[in-house]
Amino acid sequence: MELRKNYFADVRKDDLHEIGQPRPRSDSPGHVTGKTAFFADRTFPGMLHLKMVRSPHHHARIRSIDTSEAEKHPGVVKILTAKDVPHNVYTILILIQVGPEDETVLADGKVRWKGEAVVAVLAETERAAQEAAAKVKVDYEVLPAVFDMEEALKPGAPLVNEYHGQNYYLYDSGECRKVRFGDVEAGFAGADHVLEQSYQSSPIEHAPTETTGCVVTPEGNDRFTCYTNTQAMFFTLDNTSIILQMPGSKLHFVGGTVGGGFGGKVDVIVEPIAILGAKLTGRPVCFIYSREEEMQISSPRAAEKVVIKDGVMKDGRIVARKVTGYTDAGAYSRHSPYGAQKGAGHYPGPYTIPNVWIDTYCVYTNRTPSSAMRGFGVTIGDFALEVQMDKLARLIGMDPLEFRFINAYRDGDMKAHRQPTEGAALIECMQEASRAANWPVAEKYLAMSSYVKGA
Amino acid sequence: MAIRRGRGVAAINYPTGMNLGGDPTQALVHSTPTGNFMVTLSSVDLGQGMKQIMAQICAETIGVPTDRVVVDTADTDTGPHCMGTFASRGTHRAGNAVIQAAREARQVMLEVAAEELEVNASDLETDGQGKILVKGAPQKSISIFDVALSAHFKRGRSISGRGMFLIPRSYPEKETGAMKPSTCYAHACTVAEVEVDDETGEVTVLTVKNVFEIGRALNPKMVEQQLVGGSWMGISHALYETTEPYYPNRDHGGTDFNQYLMPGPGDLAETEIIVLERPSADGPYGAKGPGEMCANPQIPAVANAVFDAVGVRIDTLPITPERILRALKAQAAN
Amino acid sequence: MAKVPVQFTLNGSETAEFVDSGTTLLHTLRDKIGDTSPKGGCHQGTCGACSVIIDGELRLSCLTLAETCDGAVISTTSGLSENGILHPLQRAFLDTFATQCGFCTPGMIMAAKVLLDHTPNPSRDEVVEALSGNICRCTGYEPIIQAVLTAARSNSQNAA
Amino acid sequence: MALALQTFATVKDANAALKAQGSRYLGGGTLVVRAANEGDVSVSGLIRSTEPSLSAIVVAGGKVRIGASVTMAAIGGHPELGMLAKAARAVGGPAIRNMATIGGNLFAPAPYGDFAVALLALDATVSTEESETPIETFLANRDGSRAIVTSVGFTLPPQGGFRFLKVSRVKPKGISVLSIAAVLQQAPDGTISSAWIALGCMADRPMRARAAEKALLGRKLTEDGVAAALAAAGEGTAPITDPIASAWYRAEVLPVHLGRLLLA
Repeated sequence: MELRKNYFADVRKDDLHEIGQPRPRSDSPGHVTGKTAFFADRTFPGMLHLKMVRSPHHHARIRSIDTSEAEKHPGVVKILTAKDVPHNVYTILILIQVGPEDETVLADGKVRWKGEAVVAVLAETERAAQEAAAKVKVDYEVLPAVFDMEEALKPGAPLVNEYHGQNYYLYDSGECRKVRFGDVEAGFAGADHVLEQSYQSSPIEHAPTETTGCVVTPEGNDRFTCYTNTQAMFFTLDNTSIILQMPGSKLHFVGGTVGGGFGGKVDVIVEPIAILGAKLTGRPVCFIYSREEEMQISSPRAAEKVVIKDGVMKDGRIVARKVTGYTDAGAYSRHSPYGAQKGAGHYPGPYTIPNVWIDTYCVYTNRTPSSAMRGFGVTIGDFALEVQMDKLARLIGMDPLEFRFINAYRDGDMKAHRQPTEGAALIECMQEASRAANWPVAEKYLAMSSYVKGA
Repeated sequence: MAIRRGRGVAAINYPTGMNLGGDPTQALVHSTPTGNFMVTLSSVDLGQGMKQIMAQICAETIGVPTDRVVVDTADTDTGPHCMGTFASRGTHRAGNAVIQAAREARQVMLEVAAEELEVNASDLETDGQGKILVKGAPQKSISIFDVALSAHFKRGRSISGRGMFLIPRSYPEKETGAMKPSTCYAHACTVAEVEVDDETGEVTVLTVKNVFEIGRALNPKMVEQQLVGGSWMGISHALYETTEPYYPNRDHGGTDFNQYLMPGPGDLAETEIIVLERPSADGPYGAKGPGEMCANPQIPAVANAVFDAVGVRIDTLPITPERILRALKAQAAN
Repeated sequence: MAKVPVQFTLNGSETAEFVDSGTTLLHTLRDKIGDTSPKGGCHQGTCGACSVIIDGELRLSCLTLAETCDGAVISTTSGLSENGILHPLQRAFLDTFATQCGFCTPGMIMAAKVLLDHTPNPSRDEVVEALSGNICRCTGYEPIIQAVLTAARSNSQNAA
Repeated sequence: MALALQTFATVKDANAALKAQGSRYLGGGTLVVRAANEGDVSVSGLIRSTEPSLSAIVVAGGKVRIGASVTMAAIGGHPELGMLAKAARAVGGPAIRNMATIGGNLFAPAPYGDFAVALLALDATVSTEESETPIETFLANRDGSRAIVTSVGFTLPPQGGFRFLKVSRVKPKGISVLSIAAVLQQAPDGTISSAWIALGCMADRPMRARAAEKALLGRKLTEDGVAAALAAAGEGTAPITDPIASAWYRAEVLPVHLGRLLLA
């Protein structure tokens, strides 16, 4: 790695003692000796293992659940169903007033995706829990399912989630988050070329080497200590408090050493049910996702569809950009309404465009609920935007890097969401890339600066 | 058979912190009797190095070496609230909270030192090595060790501070979408060079040259860790990763590390990382959050390079050999 | 449930345990003996985080039954440093900043150790091959490859 | 039922114990222990045998016999089996190769079982206590096979006569897009006098590419010479679709990779 101190030297103080120094990491000695304590490195006598019975169907009504055989299985201590969960319907962002509550901790009457948690089995050993889980009988009436976002948005599509009432998240702005800036249709009308293209992704897994999980132990004083690899301690504690209708003062979360997160451990999935198990049995409980659960049950990065329509002039100026983004939330909200909204704030990318129209939708389908992942709301959008930029440059016969210089945002430029640009540095990154990659651009672009227009 | 070469570029920006703000983090700092400093948080270290960076930020602010600072984090019985580690917010939000707490603690430390040295606190400075000196008269000094002892056992003072950082929440205007998503943005430009086998659709990423602007590299080696790993993940997203390879069909999802594809140690692109620093107005020592941003620009850069190599556009991620081969066959048919 | 006696040498110490028949070595090491340096990342044999060295060979403790290790000599990362002095591999992982979350690190070090035990001056390709059964999600592998090459160099310098 | 392991000194006793319901033979553990870890509750008893012959490699008079418990690492490192090293090293990473056995590989479902592809091209025979079966027949019936495999035997092909290719998305260790093994004999004029070609991932288990074999006979290993074989390579295949690749992709690239293997 190379630090290029010549850029922005005028606005930076480099005479610090500790900041800017490559100090050794304080956690590394623990890592290389195997001494670092991850949550699963704690074990307690009498600890129970929790295994989940999951839906084999994408969408189904639950006619009945029979746990009688499983309860008799040797080693089984407790079996939990929806009725055991004090506040079974929840949504994690309710803490910041993003509702409605739309997801069940354990399925109640219905499953909405293949893999949804239905019954929790607590047993003396992992093996006993697996065997008992296989004995739980759930009678399902299979319902039509919808997997494609466009299909889901059509009238008459199967309704994925009754708590929403339609297959999209309803923002205060309506069916989508909107940004309106300038007159996009006038921009297209005046453009030399108009190009509309569609981009698509599929779900992506965080794939941390350590799977999601927690170990809970009752402290004997009506408090519960939960060793967890959550990415957000109080977020998890507070949601657990709501789900279990238990004062937060009864909960003690210990974590902060996590075997990779990447956004995959921001959901609140394992802790509430494990703590409930510990409460109802009085015994320590561990609930650790198997690798298969981590891959297919834990929330992935949402699949997205992005449609971009641009008006561009022969001289390289983009004069209008319309973006329609669709985020595939799967069956429940989790962080997807937030992610879709983040997209609305991110488009049209780091470019100054006078006419912009953005609609971002959060769509429900019968698949694994998606949620946070490194850059979500932006990552797939950037793929779409930057491939589109390449296409536009080639359309007008311009070098793709020079084309970006022409449109790059600079300090003071008004963004589509009506914030003036501050602290821009796109131009300097491109100048340095031009040099590093030996990708020559005209001298005038190398003379540009993010500081002031025209400089 | 032909191996065809191409290159592509992408430029991006990325907001630091939770979208639209409203995501607080708090920190507490106190000294021990012998002048070590404890930072208490509930922020989570996912492996990115939160604990180490908070120690360096605290040390810089107090004016002591980093090894005099211990970070105690992620215990809800002791640590004050943090919204969590996500949205490239950890360093920015928690760092600001630590600075505020450390400044308050430093002020008490200087006041105690001032009493001991019989000068005004405003006339004192730290040398960064564990001493407090009188400005302009460095022979007149006291160690932080002695100051802490004095505070605890003689003066009855608590060398401690509270820190809180909150960017007020922005509510988007319904019709226009006027809003403030973030207070600062990191930037990047990546050039990727690929080879495409036009008979199999297989892509080899030869080189990626990444330029990242991240505000301030608080610990350059740790920045490098994150940027190198992120660049790998970006390439991985571009060419390999999906839990549903036949999306929107739900079948054939991978359930292990053999089926869930990511580049192996034999697939690595020659990776160059260049870092620029334009300090952000509200970042801790100017830092922005590069953790997510660093995995983004490789995706379109690789996509554009594939087009440059073989003349087909793959607008669906991941850009698998199958998608390329289908596109090449369609191209040949036309 | 039948308990089975198992005896092996773990990091130089004679170790004896009664385990449930069918218990994996990983569970035995972690939950019975308390050596949590091998990590359970998949229990499938696909991540390498549980790697240990059995009789000089790299093995996956998640797929190895404890009772098949009777009489074996087993090494784990927790036993690598001697008298508080880090092994050259551990030192190199620190110096080259090759750890991030640290979950894969003990397994990586085991895989690297077997390589260096047999091939003190490996080529880059040999390092890549040696690490190929171990997943890392944070680093992009390059720092880990560099750490192993650095350790090999420091070994050969010490030997010279 | 908890999982229990029973160890027997002889294959005979192990075979008898295997008759119990829910019991499975434990080789290297990479298939069976994984299944148990993943919650396959149909496995309740594990049986293994420590009979020394299971771990023996015997090479004599151009004939090879490899005990079923021999690991991929042992084959890969054996001085007289150098030509097979590439196929043995195609299986898993180093730790897996120290565990995975040749016997287990015969049962590994596609996309696993790369070494079995090599054995099929070598026209191996698979032995149990009771019988000796041509590998092709063995593979066809493997789902119902209960008797412990004791060894695999084959004739060493002439120097340079064995070719192997595994195509993976992930390097150096990834599971197969497809694998190809070929044992070719050439007449003095360079024409192919005998061809055995086996394919992995082109069905749910290793299969012969008979049409391609036939099309190679009497032809030379030139671009023109192999063209007919490549055109026929897909005949009779039913490639798997999995997270790695679709059946369509596997079918499309099979002739490409077969061509590269033959012309290499």
